[in-house]
Amino acid sequence: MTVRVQTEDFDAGAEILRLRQNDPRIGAVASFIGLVRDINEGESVAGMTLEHYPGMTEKALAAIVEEAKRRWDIYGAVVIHRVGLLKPTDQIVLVAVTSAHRGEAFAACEFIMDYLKTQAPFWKKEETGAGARWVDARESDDQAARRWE
Amino acid sequence: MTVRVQTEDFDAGAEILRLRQNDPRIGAVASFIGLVRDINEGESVAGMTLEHYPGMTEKALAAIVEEAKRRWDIYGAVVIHRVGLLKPTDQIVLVAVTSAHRGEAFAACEFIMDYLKTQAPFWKKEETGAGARWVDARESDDQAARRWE
Amino acid sequence: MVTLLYFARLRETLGLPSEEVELPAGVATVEGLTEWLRRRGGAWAEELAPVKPVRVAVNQEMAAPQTALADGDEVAFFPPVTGG
Amino acid sequence: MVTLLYFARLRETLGLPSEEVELPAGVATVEGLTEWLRRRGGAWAEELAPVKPVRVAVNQEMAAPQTALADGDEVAFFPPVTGG
Repeated sequence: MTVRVQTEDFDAGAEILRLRQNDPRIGAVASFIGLVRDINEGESVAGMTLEHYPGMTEKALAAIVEEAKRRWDIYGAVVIHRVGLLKPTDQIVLVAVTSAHRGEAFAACEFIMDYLKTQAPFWKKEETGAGARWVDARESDDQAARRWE
Repeated sequence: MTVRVQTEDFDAGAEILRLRQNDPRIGAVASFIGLVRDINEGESVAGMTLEHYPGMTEKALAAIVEEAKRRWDIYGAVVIHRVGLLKPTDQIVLVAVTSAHRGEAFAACEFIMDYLKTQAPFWKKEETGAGARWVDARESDDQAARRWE
Repeated sequence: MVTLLYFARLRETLGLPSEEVELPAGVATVEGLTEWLRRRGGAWAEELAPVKPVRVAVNQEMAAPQTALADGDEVAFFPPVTGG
Repeated sequence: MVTLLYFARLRETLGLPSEEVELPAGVATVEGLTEWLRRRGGAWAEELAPVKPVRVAVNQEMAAPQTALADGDEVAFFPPVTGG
């Protein structure tokens, strides 16, 4: 189980390869990449700054991954989340999960993303045409997380 | 929308990068890799041969991707499926889907895999300790596909 | 003439990957063609028995027992698929 | 002493990222500490008003209003999270 918070970009393909290789029990790898879009809530976005709570962030992500491991029969998982200044098309987050069968890998990967969105202490501040603004939490993200209760 | 059936291995990271890059509308990439396991139905597996129906396979995969595009607001998708001789830890299939938000990408990616498993004309023959055997279709795969009806 | 294709376990047990046949008189559907093949006996009767989960595609699209056949069609017989 | 941390919009509107304070007499919970900070008035009263969706973590774990506080704790205040 790997959790990293970093300013540098990541190589999603290399991370997935590292997670899956040399383990012949693995039949499924589900993964997710989140990217910066150039538009949000109807405003064009030139870039964003991702702030986080060092120390708590890593603990929160590790706890989410542990919970996924408790709920599903998964072999490995990697979560990488970037902080700092990002621009449209930049990678924000990678979540990848391995398991024997695809159902577990898909569920655990989506669960980790839904919980990360509502539990891990990250905050986005966008640069828009109308100035800088803190992104508001979305009700749809709370709903997505509640599906797993 | 890219659909390929090939004997060669694929570079999942490069395929995902090609699918997502330079499109600032994309906020989410969900992807799945299927791998050969060294055990199936309790028997150790030394390798497998994947047979398919050339012509129909590509059409069936393209139709599944089109159906996903009709159901969800997705921007792009790639499906690569290998045929021929494969051994444990080898990649079998890649499905990757891009969209603005993660819900659509996850759903479309899992839908494509579930339909591929039950609709696309591929057949696996495994080499086990007890000799070669054609893999039986799994009821759980039919159930997974019926979720989307 | 119609082209008949056999895949996977069916290809092996029937002993051939494909053949060309004249659409027999009175055979107008997938069901009729399957019944006609069954009358060859032996592996044909056994593998194409109604209890067997055989799938049929006509011109590379999944077909039903009532799907109509015409001269020039490509008709494929195969077991339930197991890719992915 | 307890360490208070402020993140994101709260850090900006309150004008500081952190401070060290003596746990005030009679303050034993997250709710009590929040009420005490509110009494500073101005941005404090406004940003920590009960209607605001402020989240609190104690020693880097999400806390509830009734979570107990002790000397040496790290208490963080922040808006609902928006990562991913």
